Amino acid sequence: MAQKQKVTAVVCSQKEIAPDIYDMWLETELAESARAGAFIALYPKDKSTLLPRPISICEIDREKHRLRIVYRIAGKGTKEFSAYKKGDTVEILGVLGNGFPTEKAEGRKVFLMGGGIGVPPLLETARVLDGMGIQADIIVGYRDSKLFLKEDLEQYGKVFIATEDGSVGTKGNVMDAISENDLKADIIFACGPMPMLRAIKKYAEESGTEAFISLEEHMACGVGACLGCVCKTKQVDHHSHVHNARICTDGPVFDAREVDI
Amino acid sequence: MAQKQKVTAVVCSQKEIAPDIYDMWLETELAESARAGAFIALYPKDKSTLLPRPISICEIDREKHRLRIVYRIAGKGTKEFSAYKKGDTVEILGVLGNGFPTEKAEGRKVFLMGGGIGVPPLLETARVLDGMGIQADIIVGYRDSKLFLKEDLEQYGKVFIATEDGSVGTKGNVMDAISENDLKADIIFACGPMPMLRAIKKYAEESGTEAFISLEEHMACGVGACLGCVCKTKQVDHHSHVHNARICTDGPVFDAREVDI
Amino acid sequence: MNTKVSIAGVEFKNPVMTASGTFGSGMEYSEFVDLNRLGAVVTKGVANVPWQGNPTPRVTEVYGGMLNAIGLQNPGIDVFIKRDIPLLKQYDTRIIVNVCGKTVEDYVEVVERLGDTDIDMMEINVSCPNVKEGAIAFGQKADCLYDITAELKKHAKQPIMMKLSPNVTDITEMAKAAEAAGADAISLINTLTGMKIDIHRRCFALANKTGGMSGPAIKPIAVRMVYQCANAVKIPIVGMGGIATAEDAIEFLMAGATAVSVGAMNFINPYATTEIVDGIEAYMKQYGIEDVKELVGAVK
Amino acid sequence: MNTKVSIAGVEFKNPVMTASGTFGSGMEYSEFVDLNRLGAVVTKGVANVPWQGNPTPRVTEVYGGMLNAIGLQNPGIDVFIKRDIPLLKQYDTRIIVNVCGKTVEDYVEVVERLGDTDIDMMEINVSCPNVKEGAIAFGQKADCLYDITAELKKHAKQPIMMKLSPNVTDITEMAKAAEAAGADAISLINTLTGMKIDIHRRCFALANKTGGMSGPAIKPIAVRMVYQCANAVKIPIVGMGGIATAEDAIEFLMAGATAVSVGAMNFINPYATTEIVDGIEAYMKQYGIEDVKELVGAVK
Ligand SMILES: Cc1cc2nc3c(=O)[nH]c(=O)nc-3n(C[C@H](O)[C@H](O)[C@H](O)COP(=O)(O)OP(=O)(O)OC[C@H]3O[C@@H](n4cnc5c(N)ncnc54)[C@H](O)[C@@H]3O)c2cc1C
Ligand SMILES: Cc1cc2nc3c(=O)[nH]c(=O)nc-3n(C[C@H](O)[C@H](O)[C@H](O)COP(=O)(O)OP(=O)(O)OC[C@H]3O[C@@H](n4cnc5c(N)ncnc54)[C@H](O)[C@@H]3O)c2cc1C
Ligand SMILES: Cc1cc2nc3c(=O)[nH]c(=O)nc-3n(C[C@H](O)[C@H](O)[C@H](O)COP(=O)(O)O)c2cc1C
Ligand SMILES: Cc1cc2nc3c(=O)[nH]c(=O)nc-3n(C[C@H](O)[C@H](O)[C@H](O)COP(=O)(O)O)c2cc1C
Ligand code: FES
Ligand code: FES
Repeated sequence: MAQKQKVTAVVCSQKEIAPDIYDMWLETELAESARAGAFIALYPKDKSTLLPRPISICEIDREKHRLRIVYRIAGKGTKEFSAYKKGDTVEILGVLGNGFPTEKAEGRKVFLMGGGIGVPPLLETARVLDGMGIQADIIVGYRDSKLFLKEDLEQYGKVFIATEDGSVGTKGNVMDAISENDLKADIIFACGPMPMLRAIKKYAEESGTEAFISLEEHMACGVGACLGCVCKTKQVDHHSHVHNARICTDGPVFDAREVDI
Repeated sequence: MAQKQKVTAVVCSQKEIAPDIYDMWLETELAESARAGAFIALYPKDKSTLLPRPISICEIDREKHRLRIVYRIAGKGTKEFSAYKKGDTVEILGVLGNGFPTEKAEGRKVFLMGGGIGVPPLLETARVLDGMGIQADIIVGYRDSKLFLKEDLEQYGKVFIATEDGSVGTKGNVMDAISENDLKADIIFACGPMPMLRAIKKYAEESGTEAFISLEEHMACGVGACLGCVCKTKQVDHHSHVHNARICTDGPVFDAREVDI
Repeated sequence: MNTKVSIAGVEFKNPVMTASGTFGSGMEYSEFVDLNRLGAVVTKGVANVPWQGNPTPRVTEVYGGMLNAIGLQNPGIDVFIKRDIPLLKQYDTRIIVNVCGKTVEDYVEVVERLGDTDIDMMEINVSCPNVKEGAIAFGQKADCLYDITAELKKHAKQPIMMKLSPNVTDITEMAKAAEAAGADAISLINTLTGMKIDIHRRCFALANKTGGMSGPAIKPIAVRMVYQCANAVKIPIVGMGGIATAEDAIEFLMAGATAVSVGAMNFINPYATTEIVDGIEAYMKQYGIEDVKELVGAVK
Repeated sequence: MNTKVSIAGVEFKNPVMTASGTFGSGMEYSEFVDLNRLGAVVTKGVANVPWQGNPTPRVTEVYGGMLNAIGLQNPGIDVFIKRDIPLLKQYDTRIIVNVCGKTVEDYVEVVERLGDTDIDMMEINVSCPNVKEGAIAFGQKADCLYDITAELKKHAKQPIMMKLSPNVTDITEMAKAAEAAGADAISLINTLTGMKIDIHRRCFALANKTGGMSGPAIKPIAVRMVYQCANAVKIPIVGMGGIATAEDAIEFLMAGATAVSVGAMNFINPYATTEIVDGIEAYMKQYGIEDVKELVGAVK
């Protein structure tokens, strides 16, 4: 893993791809060491908001030294980012976190499962798997018909949609989409809201499927120093020996069996 | 006096006219009620710096609804302002303070005296006096040969320069320039550093000249509410009855005889 | 929609007040906001005689806020009654007079003089960190606070609200002492004592060396203290400290304040008070809240 | 130019340290800064046994700073001695171990265990606002602070520095109690207790309800307390609270601190510590200051 750095990135492009969902390409040397399922943290310029905002890596263009992020306006920081224009700069910290263990997918049937703003990291993951010759079943859930990243994902696998309001695909959540389409897999990579991750963990345990889930928690340092972002683990964690792994460094991706969520 | 307002002004132009001295024209409806010797207060955008920065009105263009300010980079706020470009906006509070009582100059011989960053408010004052048919003697002091506003002032009166290093005009301060040029006046309008104002107060008292001096103090509200910006007065002040007038509302211009500086 | 709140039998049209010392006598900001729209105007502290205050610089900026060491400059109760009260009485808003003093007798004198005037409430400043005698001394020891509160209650015709200092180990001890002594309400927080040094000039930024810190930077401490007090006493609380927006004001209400005061933010946005009144109403509409009192202490 | 300072006989190559709990065990930031350039690394608090810490969310942002309620999660002294000290010993910097506990016996146990290790100093955390027992209780009462300090001095082989809480009425009482009991130094400030409420979700931002506030917003309070303590005791002071730049660090030195610690700012600028080392040198050069000790207490 390359050294973590705080660097200045340049905005290459930005557009709103669904209501309040923004799609931004950044030019940064961090593209070099970026990996699927890892994240960067962006620093707002507004001096009242000091902490970096963790955002998953959605796509990597190593040749052009670019990273893509897709994020929802959730508060002051993301609101500020959404106003950035091509040529603006932003301070970022990265590359942070472990990423999805795509090597474990080798020769296996894969589910990529995402819900809402958990969908973005699946894109780079799907692209990596595609490069390994694996077309995953990509099961993604949205609130309504305001989908995003669907076409992008379709390049790398079969996409199944679930919407809460039933306006597109299966009415319900990603689990409903799996049963409706009678899908099966050996390994799952997932990112999304906690209820979805809990359902996946349960499904994985019951069906004996391996599952790697990406967790979220409020962060301060992003580098494992503050112990702000822990999640409960089955085994004692290697840092504090108290069943509390740090999502920013030991995660964000965990083997579903290893975490208590 | 028109009502005070907080409004959004638009930067029309900005240039550096001497090292760290900036000259900015702002388009704002406050130009309407602006007056020579009064000031506005600019709010930095940087959220770590909340208080408005008081800056004197240097020139008024009522037709175009514009105000000119000339300021020195002194810290975070002025540093931020200096980076503004044409078309940028800035929140300003105004019009604040009384201004120079130019009506008292009617038919009299006038000194306009300024030192360093106290020079700017003299320009609009000189222009007003010129409009009244009075060509003032304008005595201005600078640290060195990096003069500013000299040509502007020359439009409205005879300009005498003093520089601390003697590189231009009289070597020394404005008082030295007065004696060197053997100048006399009935009334003085002055703005500048405290030692200069003290010297002018003394000179005015000894020579029986009327003098109006513009004072400076750290401000919070700018509108007379916080009592942060007081100066000692001979008479009890009308607000607190304790010989403490508020520079932001009772001033910044005071009859030199009335204040203890 | 009901935005009215009541404290010690006094009804306010909404829970938004001005913080003492940041709104002058009210007139200074009447150029910016319609005072009729405020729950109350809380005046600058007034003593029995005129006070000179501290030397300048009296104010300085800090990250996300400011320090002040005004030192309670004020014209004294005579001028105040003659000039400031009649001006404020022209408006349809409640008047809360902030009272300061050096000795208990000073406070009593002001409280008695105010008894004959048509004001709605008194806020007793026992928490100003910027004067040597009186003020904060009464506010940092529970027994002193008890004694002065009990004494003032004997003389006060209007309800009294004790204004607490945050510069204490346990704010609930102070709140309880005030309540036990008969205070009708408490308000908090006054400023936190702070200091700034100019490393280039090698001097203190304030002539007084220390000053009281206010502004958005202090809000988390204020919310915490309001919450603690709301859980310690039954008398109503007026919360303040760094309120800049309606969201901030609602945070204080949810922590347990019945009303809030807006202080340093007036300097930064002179329209802050009425914008907050509007913002609270907008929030109530958004969430279908009928009565603002439902918000008070809503988060336990 | 001399940037060395010494505290209780321990010499530091410069006065810039890391604040406990914000720099992990040091290794986390070794990817960003050269630890050899720091005056000292102050570690996260360590107890006699592993501590679980508080539930999440443990951190949240506030204006100009943050609140944390980590609750002193730590691996306990065994792992710490076996793993963390050897890692830090690879660097040419001083090691100060922050010690926490629930009872005096807990503290004593850690202090004794550390006695046999090659660390330079211990910082005793009697001021963490985020744990129910121990910690802050010892730091808010002068007599408790005296007792624990005196007890630890009996067992400590290395110098001990008592870390004071700002959540007190009079910080000088605490400083004096620590000094009287034999503390070799004091450090301050720990975090200020704060609270944040999410008005849309109607809940506390932190699972623990309250958290400790740190970051630039608290600096004026910290500078004031350092100044007060420097005028109250003779033992050296390590100052901290909101230090973001070399200017901030120098402000603390001028207020009377012999050294400074950089805390939350590491999260915001992971290069902050070494930038501050450079900035202090640049300031000394600019003003022709030969010895950094000239800055200590330079403003009275
Ligand atoms: C590993 C990781 C990856 C993420 N990836 C994405 C992504 O790809 N796209 C996306 O839209 N969002 C993502 N998030 C969530 C994103 O970090 C938050 O929405 C964002 O921090 C909100 O910041 P704000 O200033 O807009 O909101 P505010 O509410 O103003 O933020 C206040 C503070 O809370 C923190 N915070 C608020 N919400 C969250 C949250 N859900 N998770 C962590 N911290 C939070 C902020 O970072 C900040 O410190 C990710 C979170 C984590 C932990
Ligand atoms: C009535 C009046 C008129 C002025 N006119 C001009 C002018 O025309 N041109 C000009 O260059 N300067 C003028 N000044 C000074 C100007 O206000 C300060 O230089 C400016 O506020 C510095 O802000 P800063 O953020 O750059 O500095 P910082 O040091 O970062 O400011 C920190 C705080 O201190 C206050 N402050 C710092 N210096 C001064 C000062 N000298 N006077 C008042 N407050 C100060 C700031 O307003 C701010 O609140 C005037 C001041 C007053 C009171
Ligand atoms: C300039 C200034 C003057 C103040 N004067 C008084 C006063 O006279 N009496 C008083 O009780 N509080 C006074 N305060 C404290 C405020 O009323 C309020 O408690 C404090 O500023 C916190 O609120 P804020 O952060 O909204 O400003 C003053 C505050 C400021 C900033
Ligand atoms: C996330 C976090 C964890 C902390 N943990 C500890 C700790 O374990 N022991 C301790 O004495 N102080 C701890 N502190 C307090 C800091 O050491 C420091 O005193 C405080 O944060 C003020 O400095 P700052 O504003 O520079 O952060 C912690 C602070 C933070 C932000
Ligand atoms: S955010 Fe600091 S340890 Fe994870
Ligand atoms: S700045 Fe507030 S009274 Fe003048």
